[in-house]
Amino acid sequence: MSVLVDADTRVVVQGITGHQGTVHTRQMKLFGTRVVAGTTPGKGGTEVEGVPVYDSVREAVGATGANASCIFVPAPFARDAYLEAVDAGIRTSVIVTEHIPFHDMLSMYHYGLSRGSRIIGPNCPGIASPGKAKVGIIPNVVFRPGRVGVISRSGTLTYEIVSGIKEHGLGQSTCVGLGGDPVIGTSFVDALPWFEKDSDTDVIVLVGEIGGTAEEDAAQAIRSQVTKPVVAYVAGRSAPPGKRMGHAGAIIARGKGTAESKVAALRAAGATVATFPYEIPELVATQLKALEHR
Amino acid sequence: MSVLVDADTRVVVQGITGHQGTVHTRQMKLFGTRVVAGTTPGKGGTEVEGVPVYDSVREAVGATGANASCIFVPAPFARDAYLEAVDAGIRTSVIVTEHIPFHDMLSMYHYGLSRGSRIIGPNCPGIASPGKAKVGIIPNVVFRPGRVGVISRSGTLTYEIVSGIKEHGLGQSTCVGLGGDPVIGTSFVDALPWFEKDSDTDVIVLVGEIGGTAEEDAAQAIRSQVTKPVVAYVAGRSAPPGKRMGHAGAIIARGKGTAESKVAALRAAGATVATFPYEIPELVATQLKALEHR
Amino acid sequence: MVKLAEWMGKGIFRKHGIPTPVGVVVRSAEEAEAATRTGRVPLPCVVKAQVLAGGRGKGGAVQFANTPAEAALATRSILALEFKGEKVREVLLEQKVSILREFYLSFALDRSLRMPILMASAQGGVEVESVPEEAILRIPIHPFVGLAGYERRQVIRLFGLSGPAAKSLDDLLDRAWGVFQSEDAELVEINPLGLVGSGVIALDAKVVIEDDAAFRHPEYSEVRDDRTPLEEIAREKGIAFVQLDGNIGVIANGAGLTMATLDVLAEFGGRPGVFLDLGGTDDPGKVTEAFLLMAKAMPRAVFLNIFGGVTRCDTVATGLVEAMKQVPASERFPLVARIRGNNEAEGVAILKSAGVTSLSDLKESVQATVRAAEVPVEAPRGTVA
Amino acid sequence: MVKLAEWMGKGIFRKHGIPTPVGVVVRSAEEAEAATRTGRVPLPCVVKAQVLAGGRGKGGAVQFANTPAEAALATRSILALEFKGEKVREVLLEQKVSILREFYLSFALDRSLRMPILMASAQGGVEVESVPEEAILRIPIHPFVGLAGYERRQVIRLFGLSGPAAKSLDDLLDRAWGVFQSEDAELVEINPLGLVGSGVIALDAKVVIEDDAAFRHPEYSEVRDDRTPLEEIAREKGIAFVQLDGNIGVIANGAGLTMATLDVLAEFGGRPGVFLDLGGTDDPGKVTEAFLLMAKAMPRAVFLNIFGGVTRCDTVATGLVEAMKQVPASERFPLVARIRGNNEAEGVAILKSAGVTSLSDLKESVQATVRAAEVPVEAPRGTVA
Repeated sequence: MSVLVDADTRVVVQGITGHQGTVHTRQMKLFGTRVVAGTTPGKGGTEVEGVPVYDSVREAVGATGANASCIFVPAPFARDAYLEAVDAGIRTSVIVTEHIPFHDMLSMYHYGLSRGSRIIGPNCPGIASPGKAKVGIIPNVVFRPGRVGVISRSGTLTYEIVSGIKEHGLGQSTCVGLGGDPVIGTSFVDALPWFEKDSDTDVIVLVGEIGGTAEEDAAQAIRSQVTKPVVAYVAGRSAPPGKRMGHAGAIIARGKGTAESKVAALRAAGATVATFPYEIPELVATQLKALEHR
Repeated sequence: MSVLVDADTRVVVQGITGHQGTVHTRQMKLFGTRVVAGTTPGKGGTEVEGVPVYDSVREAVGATGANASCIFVPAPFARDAYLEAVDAGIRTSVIVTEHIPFHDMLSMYHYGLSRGSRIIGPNCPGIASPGKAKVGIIPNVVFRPGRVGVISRSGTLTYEIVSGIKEHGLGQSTCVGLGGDPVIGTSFVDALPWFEKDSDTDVIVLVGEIGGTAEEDAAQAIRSQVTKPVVAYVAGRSAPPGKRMGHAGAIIARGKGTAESKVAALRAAGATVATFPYEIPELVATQLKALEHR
Repeated sequence: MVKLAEWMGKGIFRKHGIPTPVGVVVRSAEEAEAATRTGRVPLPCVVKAQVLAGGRGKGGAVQFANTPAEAALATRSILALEFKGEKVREVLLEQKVSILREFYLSFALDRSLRMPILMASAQGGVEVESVPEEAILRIPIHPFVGLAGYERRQVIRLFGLSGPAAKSLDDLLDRAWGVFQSEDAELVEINPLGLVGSGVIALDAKVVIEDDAAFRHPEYSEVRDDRTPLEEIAREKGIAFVQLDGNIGVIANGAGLTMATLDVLAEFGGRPGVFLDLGGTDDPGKVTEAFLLMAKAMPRAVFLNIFGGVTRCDTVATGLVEAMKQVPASERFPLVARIRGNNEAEGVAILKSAGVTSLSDLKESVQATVRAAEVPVEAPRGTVA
Repeated sequence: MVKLAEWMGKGIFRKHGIPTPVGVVVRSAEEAEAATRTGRVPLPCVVKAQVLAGGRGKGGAVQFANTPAEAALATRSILALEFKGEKVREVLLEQKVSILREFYLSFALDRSLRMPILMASAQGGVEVESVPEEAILRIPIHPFVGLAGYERRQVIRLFGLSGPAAKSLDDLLDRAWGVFQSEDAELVEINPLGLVGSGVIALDAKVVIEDDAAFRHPEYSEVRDDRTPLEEIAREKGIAFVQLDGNIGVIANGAGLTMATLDVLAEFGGRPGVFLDLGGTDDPGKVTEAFLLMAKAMPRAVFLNIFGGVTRCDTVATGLVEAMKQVPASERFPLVARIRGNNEAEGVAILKSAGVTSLSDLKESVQATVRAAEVPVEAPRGTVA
């Protein structure tokens, strides 16, 4: 098994004819993902990277049985694209698009929730299970099949860390990038139980950052629902209060969202917290070794 | 077992200090219902018919463990009352109030749906299981425990029919009045499977009326999901098109909603359809006898 | 149902930014002449009776005018019409626009789905009932997220529009959905929606506001509807009262029971003339008012069929006895009564003391009523006064 | 974050029907004199600096005036202030109102619940952070049904209001929720909310519009924010750029990687001065612009840390080489580079041809950067120009 995506995942790329849509369709296919369809209104009947393009998600689902979508459409139209996916029966949507207003995300999230559909993102690198499928934009080169699950609020920092795991001779079960926006469809709290249940995952790496209370909430979840070892890292220890550090959600506001608070909560919940990102692979290896000797 | 309510149902009456609220609290208690609380903002701390009154549903639920509500508040405030019930964890609400705008009902219905809460009504007589509990306003005198389930869009016509069943020496398992508004929380399609599953029900009586396609939808459900015998009646055969016959939903509009169409659909689905309401008890008795000889 | 006249519907459309032809509503030929002469309505223009019934095109209720004199003439002739039983009181003058194509659009309620539904057809300008089902696009709209862009694109595709016309339709759809929601409408219909140059425009407007939401829309409280005068009075008193073609009145409590009673009457050869649902009440005064209203409808016989629930039998009996004193001799009618349920004994006793016997069998009661209506010479037992 | 000044926030409040004191914004003592003399602002009045930072009461940024002359004087003194590093450019004159009680109200986002949240406290006029948690009422608001009446009653009860004051608060809560939604706000704060006579009134207004929703609100495009001039230029170019207290600049791609790089720098004794996140780009021109911007911030050393994903290594290298040609001599800085990931080989080769060596170890790279910042005499290997 794996988390959320597997070899049976059939992906429709929403906004496939745009530059990003096309580039990443190619990369997803190279990864081995079954990209079965793309959509762009008015471009139905064409092809991109050998993938048939439809005018609507409903047509794409009808013709190809797509069950997951990867959304690249511009921010002002992202809400609409997701509603279309939900109404067409798509159960998992990775939203790569950045700068979606959070008021839009609120209605997207709650609509999806009421209809049994799940968002990863927005403004996220997506999800990948090496050897099975990738939905999103994480570079293919960083992966190698293995038993480390990675959950991260970051993009490139995740690549750095996942790549480090590979270079250390280890590999990943599933890696999911949640995105750094204030409102995200899938949080640590949502994702941790998936990895806890996943028989392919032995150790969980959690990459957080300043802003909000997602890591504090994650610490609660680790305490109550996770038995597997967790290695964590929190970016932004040197960030000053009141400044948005690149991500819309990465801000220490009114004393909330500091790295200290997050690190303390994670430590108290039993996670091993790395000071430097490059320490993570070694910490993971130690945990794996400890599991072997159990 | 019974449908939706039973001896463990704990009722909070929303709007208990109003005239209807008070009268029917007394009647529900006389029926044997566990009316554990009432609410009226600003009247917390008082008592009505021996039932403690709270300012809010949350307080009432906290203090008494109420799990169902009966709503008597005026139409302009009914939406708010229902949202309060849902947010306080109430899972079943009988809304007696009439004249609730259907736009309000749309948001009430879908909010309830997304939160796992069920509305009976609005503008309905409610639900009762003789010997167990009654939530609503159906006169106590018409009931007698038995094995006939009744689902109706009507109020007094239901009383007439349920009373007829009793006078014929039979009794009811559960009787539910759905209300005659254009948007109702529970339709025939929702309720039929409950009665199909209910081990206390042998025969189902379905009382419909003109307007909409609820009976045609019910016929579909009977065909695919109901094995128990159904005796049906449809009011409004003599009603002309374009006139609202008392109920906001009872109107033949644009050729849709005629009694003929409903009767034909129900007959085609295998239901026995009565021409006169007073024929129903005898038709039910015949069905019960047939079951005995099976 | 608050059915708004075309000109009022178009006023709402304009308020919400939906394009409509330039137009003015008038109530006399003189006003029509002035409106066209001064250019408030550019010529040539369309002259349309403001009635609620459909099919105006075929009944002479829509005419054309090229000059102020023609506009006056057309207005005069239309104001003289009685269209499908409705007196024409207002006429809408509108600039004639050059229409490339006509479409159909409406927003209504899908009761089964519990969602608003958008219906669209590329065949506009005809009654939607005459359009084949497969030519109608139906899009349910989830109330929590509204009409989505991808749904609007489906309509644009159906109509085969692109470029500025597509953009214009996209915008209009969004605004018409806004009308449906914010005006608490039960119907917003644009038929025909016209393609004019590179944009779409509402050539007709049918807006029906939901009665139950009237408390949020005091601006429509003065709207004349297609109720009879007695129905109007009943509405003000909160009594459900519907006039039908026959001569027998039924007073019952609850819409279902009232309908069922009428059905049984019809089945036994009676002709239902008045549907009067007392609803739930514990005020004998309201019952009295209901009887006085029934008397005004001049029924040949009345059947009172009560099952006491919220409305108790004694309340009804008390109200009836009071009505018996107040009904003028010229409006008296034979009455058959059947009252059962809560406080049945008290009610029956009150009726008895006033000389009215309550029957218990529905079939017998109905048969007695039908006979009473057929034999108007002398009132049978159980007669009002 | 588009943080609106008090007077703009109050303008929005008035548009939505939320009561505020009578007031006028002025930019000179003369305007202040005229506004009070003509009665546009009734006397006595409050004179308030329009700055974004809080705590104005203690810093002389809020004064009172009983005459036009006093209003002019107060305005002049406030305009001369620099409040918490921010030059005062505008002053709000407002009629002084007689306040019976002060409350706290705000609408913000609860990220964990993914719902807006209403916070209320009966202790207003102080920083909400100083109010004990248990004295703050928090009500999550489901976006599909909005702020319900029963939720508004909870606030009314907390504040202990009844009668017309309760009604006034009920109405204000509904309208403030409307502001939060329709203006795409991330914060709507009224602190204090004043009880004045038998109604409530917004005595201050803090409205922050979400950046990402700016495309829906062109009306705020001119709003000055508390960004530095360089941050403002970066924002226009779509580059995430934050000025910090130190002297080392970091250019990376991705917020997390940029933050992590700064953290490592700080851990090894460096002082982060600029956070520059290239984001996802495949335009070398944007990379060049980012470097030119970085040069303007005059860092003592810059560390370029790229993990090529959407942003490919060769794109960054090409943009950097172009920047090396354009940076003026006076703005040159020592550079340490580390580029990995997509098209790593190509990127490394391009850098090499321009005389820049890409290091691979993060720790070593950081240590090299810190050393470069400490030794500004001669630029080390891997220097821009």
